[in-house]
Amino acid sequence: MARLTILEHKEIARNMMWLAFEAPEDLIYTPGQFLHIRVTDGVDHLLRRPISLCKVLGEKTGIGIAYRVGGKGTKLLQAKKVGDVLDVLGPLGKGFKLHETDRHALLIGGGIGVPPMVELADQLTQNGVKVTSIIGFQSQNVAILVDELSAYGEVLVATNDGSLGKQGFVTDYMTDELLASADRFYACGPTPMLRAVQQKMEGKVDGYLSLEERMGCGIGACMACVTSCVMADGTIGYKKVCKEGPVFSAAEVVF
Amino acid sequence: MARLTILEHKEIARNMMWLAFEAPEDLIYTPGQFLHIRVTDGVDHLLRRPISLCKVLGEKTGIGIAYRVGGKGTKLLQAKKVGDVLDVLGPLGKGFKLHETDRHALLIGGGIGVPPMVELADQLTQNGVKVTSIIGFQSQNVAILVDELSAYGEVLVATNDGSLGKQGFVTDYMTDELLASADRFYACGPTPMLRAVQQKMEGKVDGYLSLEERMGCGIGACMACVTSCVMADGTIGYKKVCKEGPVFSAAEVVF
Amino acid sequence: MKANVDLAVEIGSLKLKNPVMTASGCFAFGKEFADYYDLSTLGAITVKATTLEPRLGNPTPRVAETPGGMLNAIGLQNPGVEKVIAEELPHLRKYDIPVIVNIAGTTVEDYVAVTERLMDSEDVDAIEVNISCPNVKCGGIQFGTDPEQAAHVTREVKRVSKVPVIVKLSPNVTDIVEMARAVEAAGADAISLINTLVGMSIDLNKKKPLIANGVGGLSGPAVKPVAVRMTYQVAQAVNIPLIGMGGIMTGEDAIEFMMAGAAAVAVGTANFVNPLACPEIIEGIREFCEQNGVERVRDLQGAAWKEMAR
Amino acid sequence: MKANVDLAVEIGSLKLKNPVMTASGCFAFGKEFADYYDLSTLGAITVKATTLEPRLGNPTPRVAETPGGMLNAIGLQNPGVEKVIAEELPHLRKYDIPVIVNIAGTTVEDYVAVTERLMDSEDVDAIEVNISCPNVKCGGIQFGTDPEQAAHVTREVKRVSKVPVIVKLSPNVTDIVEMARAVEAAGADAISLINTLVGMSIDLNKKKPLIANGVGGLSGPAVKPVAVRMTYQVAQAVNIPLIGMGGIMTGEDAIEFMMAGAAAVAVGTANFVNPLACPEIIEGIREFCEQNGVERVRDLQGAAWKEMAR
Ligand SMILES: Cc1cc2nc3c(=O)[nH]c(=O)nc-3n(C[C@H](O)[C@H](O)[C@H](O)COP(=O)(O)OP(=O)(O)OC[C@H]3O[C@@H](n4cnc5c(N)ncnc54)[C@H](O)[C@@H]3O)c2cc1C
Ligand SMILES: Cc1cc2nc3c(=O)[nH]c(=O)nc-3n(C[C@H](O)[C@H](O)[C@H](O)COP(=O)(O)OP(=O)(O)OC[C@H]3O[C@@H](n4cnc5c(N)ncnc54)[C@H](O)[C@@H]3O)c2cc1C
Ligand SMILES: Cc1cc2nc3c(=O)[nH]c(=O)nc-3n(C[C@H](O)[C@H](O)[C@H](O)COP(=O)(O)O)c2cc1C
Ligand SMILES: Cc1cc2nc3c(=O)[nH]c(=O)nc-3n(C[C@H](O)[C@H](O)[C@H](O)COP(=O)(O)O)c2cc1C
Ligand code: FES
Ligand code: FES
Repeated sequence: MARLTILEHKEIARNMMWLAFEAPEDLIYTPGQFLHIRVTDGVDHLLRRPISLCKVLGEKTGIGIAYRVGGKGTKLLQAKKVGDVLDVLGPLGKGFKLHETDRHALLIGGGIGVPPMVELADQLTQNGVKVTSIIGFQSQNVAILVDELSAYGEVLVATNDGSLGKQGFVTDYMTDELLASADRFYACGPTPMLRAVQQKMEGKVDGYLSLEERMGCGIGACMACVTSCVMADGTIGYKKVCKEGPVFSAAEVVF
Repeated sequence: MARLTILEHKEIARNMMWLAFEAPEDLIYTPGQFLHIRVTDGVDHLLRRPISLCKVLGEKTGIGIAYRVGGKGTKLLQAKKVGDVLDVLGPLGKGFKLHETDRHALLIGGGIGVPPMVELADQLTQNGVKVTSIIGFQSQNVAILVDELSAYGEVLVATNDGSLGKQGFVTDYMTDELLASADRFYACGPTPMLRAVQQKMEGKVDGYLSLEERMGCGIGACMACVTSCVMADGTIGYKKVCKEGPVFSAAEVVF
Repeated sequence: MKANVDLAVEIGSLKLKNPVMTASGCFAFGKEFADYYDLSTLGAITVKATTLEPRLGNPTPRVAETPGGMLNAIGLQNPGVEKVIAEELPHLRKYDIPVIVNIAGTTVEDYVAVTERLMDSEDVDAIEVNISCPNVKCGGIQFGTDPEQAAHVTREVKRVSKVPVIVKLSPNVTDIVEMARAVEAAGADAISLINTLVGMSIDLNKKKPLIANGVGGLSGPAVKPVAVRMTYQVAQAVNIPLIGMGGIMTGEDAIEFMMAGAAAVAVGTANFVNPLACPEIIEGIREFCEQNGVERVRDLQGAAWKEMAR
Repeated sequence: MKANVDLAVEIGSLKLKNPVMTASGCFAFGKEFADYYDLSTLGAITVKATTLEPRLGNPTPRVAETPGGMLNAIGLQNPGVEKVIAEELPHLRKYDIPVIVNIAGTTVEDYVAVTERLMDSEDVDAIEVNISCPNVKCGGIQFGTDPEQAAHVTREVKRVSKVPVIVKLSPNVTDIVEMARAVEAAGADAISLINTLVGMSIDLNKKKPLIANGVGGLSGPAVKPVAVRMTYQVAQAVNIPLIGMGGIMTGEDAIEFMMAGAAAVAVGTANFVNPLACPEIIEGIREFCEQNGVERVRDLQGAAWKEMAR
């Protein structure tokens, strides 16, 4: 837990904000982990908000996140100014696993599932893995981080209304050819998208899904955030998204 | 109700703040009235805080208040910065009555009862009334507004520990001679002080007491803030400090 | 655009132009708020609890702030039913809204006597029976926690009332549905819920309760989840309309109660925070309906359990 | 300076080095918090409710935020008593603090069986009987609202337990004092109060309850006045020690419960907001005592009603 000063805060698309704050000391992290952020010091909004780490800045001097302003808490967050201090827990959870021998990875993001792909793309390319990003949005006016991802490799964009990139869904890009070229996929986005990706990839490409669930504590203590998984013994049980996730291997997730 | 920008905010003694904010449009007021101030937009501190109008600034362009930082709400208020916006109701209540034919008035203030005396002194002196202020504090380090009141007439200071002015209570200054010279007194401060003043003045000088009570609404609707008074028919009943006060004629208040 | 949303609701025979009424004890007799807006804007007005004889109420402090809420122990201070009829109600006639008079008492006879006296007034459109004053020293609490006593007082008031009788329930019970069923069976025309939860705050410096009375009634946003839950449960168990309340600060809060099953809502504590709370909540309801394509706000009634049942 | 304040308290035969324990279900089995601080700092640790068989719990969403509080309906997810004994409790032995195991069940036999099983473990210093799970679908609620049933389950658990038995009461009752007296008479060594208030939040977009289970348990600062009031009432009515809880976020909140009559306090929701909540609350208690010249924190117990009685 740390109180960290806001360095940058700006709108990057309709109701989508980019926020950078100083990193906690000795930042240790993996892409796909999340920050658990208090939106007020008062008690009217008690629960922290989980937001994915999007990009580590400089020599681990800052952390950037991208978030959608939707409910009451993110509205309060939006009102914070540069110089204000954020109460942040984390990075928390289990991030994406990087595989040394991979040569080509597909990064699949939908809406507010796109942010974690940026730091992931950075680390993968540093490891010599070629990345192709396939990202989807409702519409052009809420599209985010397209340029950022382009710095790491090809970016294929789908929008529901066709206002940017192809009209349709991210899965529309997943041709057999593309899948055959890929060693791994990493996906984060709304549940219907993740389910479709899981199906499409099954038996073809191994990969990871990053899940979303409402959280209490964010550290594994309250059992709020469970999701159905295939357990080690083959039975179906609950795993905690905050502690055992948010990233799960695609094969273990039961939708 | 208005949202008013803070113009000035500074510490003027230990845990005592001066705060000036823009005046609402068409400010109508009498000294002794109070402002009812929200300390946060959230719900964790629902009730407004009543703070006396201390001084109207410029051509009714601003309002100055002086307050003690004690509990949770005033701590939040203290954290507000110049440029922030305050949610203010008022001025509310019945202020001090000015009498045209008076020539000499005693203004008696104790601790956070001193602030309303400043605007009162200003208006009285403008009306040609000579004012003598008798003000008391715990100690020098919490003494406020001494210089401000000195601009209008003599100021007699008492402190409990003798660190400023006379050691003792405001009533120690109230010699028969002084009382004989006065047409009116106006008092605001802690209940023990007001009770002592009421006794001292009885049968000698007419005057007004400004009372404090915990408030709900501040506008007369909740019945939270009642105080015992002699009613018009001679019986003892409750009057509302927020609406029928905070200023009462000394003769009607029953402690 | 605005004219398109139909905000009208009905509580039995009472017709309200919108679902927002004032909660008893949080609006006095309306005069103070008339300085801030035209009371005709309201759906209805419920005035402060009235007793047979004048009551002085409790010593001060009578209110305290709590996280997300407040405690009060006013103790039913009121000038008595005679003065209420003579001095407080007539001015409300000039507004084009139903006037609901909240009544309290120590015995069933008290309730009946106040009701009888109110029947002589032209200015009373409904009676709200407060059987739920949480202040332990005032009468009424036993009626609020025992279904038989609640039914008894309801039946008796109903017997002498010529106007609709609304019974206001206490949340401080094990089984709110049982209480609601009892007053429905006894003839109540509608139910208000909730009154305040019994609470306490302690002054750490003085080492004693902050409120002179010791305990007080908790209201405000803090209690909203309890109030919504009770509304949801009771709405499915009875056939008379509900007036939901407890922590409503915004139009969305009001919608939440309607989805839980309330026909109308009442706003209490919010009036203290913001004298314009009621008109702003009405506007908020209208906006919600506009943005969500709701043509008649009454269609939202019970949406939450209707949806769950699917 | 610090060494001067004596923070030790006793709950019957349990000796606590300070009055702060963890509230069941808000601290899992401690492991997660051991990453943040040394658990030996605590007065005691109460672990998550344990049932005879493993339980999966409720579907998600299981939590929702409310003004000044939160709702939860976890549904008693736990690995069952066997695994708790084998895998969860042993690691707690290394901390120098009492371990209290919260138990739940659907029938009295369940409670007895879990207790019997726990008696085989060396790692259990006390049993906390959760008769107050507000989740309607889990068992236990009937025990929490009927004094006779509460007494029955207390007596049966007491019969087989070799360690102190603490009974945790539900606030969702008309008369908390009656419940407390019943479990005291049945042999409870101490009482915990309060569990959560039954509440609901509605998702206005989905038009249905936000929590999958429908209702959930309300906790956090919002409920503090209700919890303090119940502590104040029960403390004067029984002779066994109380563990007060409900919305404690700071040392001052803890002091408030002690002045109301609690011998010790438990911290629940605050752990979610701030993993360091418990140690910070302990520090806050110490500071309060230092600033107010309190030499033994246990001297504050019941100060609020002792003061009122003068
Ligand atoms: C691991 C993880 C990573 C996430 N990363 C991002 C990100 O990078 N960018 C981004 O914009 N969003 C992200 N989200 C979603 C984000 O947490 C929610 O949009 C946000 O909490 C909503 O808060 P609010 O104040 O707007 O809504 P409110 O309705 O005020 O929230 C009330 C409560 O519900 C919870 N909640 C509401 N919606 C969601 C949701 N969709 N998922 C989980 N909890 C929710 C809140 O956390 C809070 O506890 C992530 C969620 C998870 C679980
Ligand atoms: C008419 C009037 C004029 C006042 N003028 C001034 C002034 O000019 N300067 C100044 O410093 N103080 C003034 N006060 C006192 C001031 O209102 C309280 O000190 C302040 O409300 C305390 O708030 P808090 O957030 O510090 O305390 P908290 O303990 O957080 O307050 C909790 C609640 O209790 C109420 N409360 C607490 N203490 C008091 C008190 N002593 N009197 C009334 N309500 C209280 C608060 O208003 C709030 O509703 C005045 C009070 C009244 C009634
Ligand atoms: C100061 C105050 C006085 C109240 N007086 C009454 C009353 O006289 N009669 C009554 O039935 N309810 C009374 N109530 C309860 C409210 O009408 C309402 O039921 C409760 O406050 C919950 O709504 P809220 O959270 O919007 O305030 C009072 C509440 C407050 C805060
Ligand atoms: C997520 C969550 C889970 C809980 N699980 C249990 C439980 O298993 N057994 C129990 O007796 N109480 C349980 N409780 C209730 C708490 O122990 C405590 O009584 C209540 O939350 C009030 O305290 P608080 O406001 O500090 O959280 C739970 C509370 C929460 C918030
Ligand atoms: S959020 Fe508490 S266990 Fe995951
Ligand atoms: S504060 Fe509400 S009547 Fe005075």
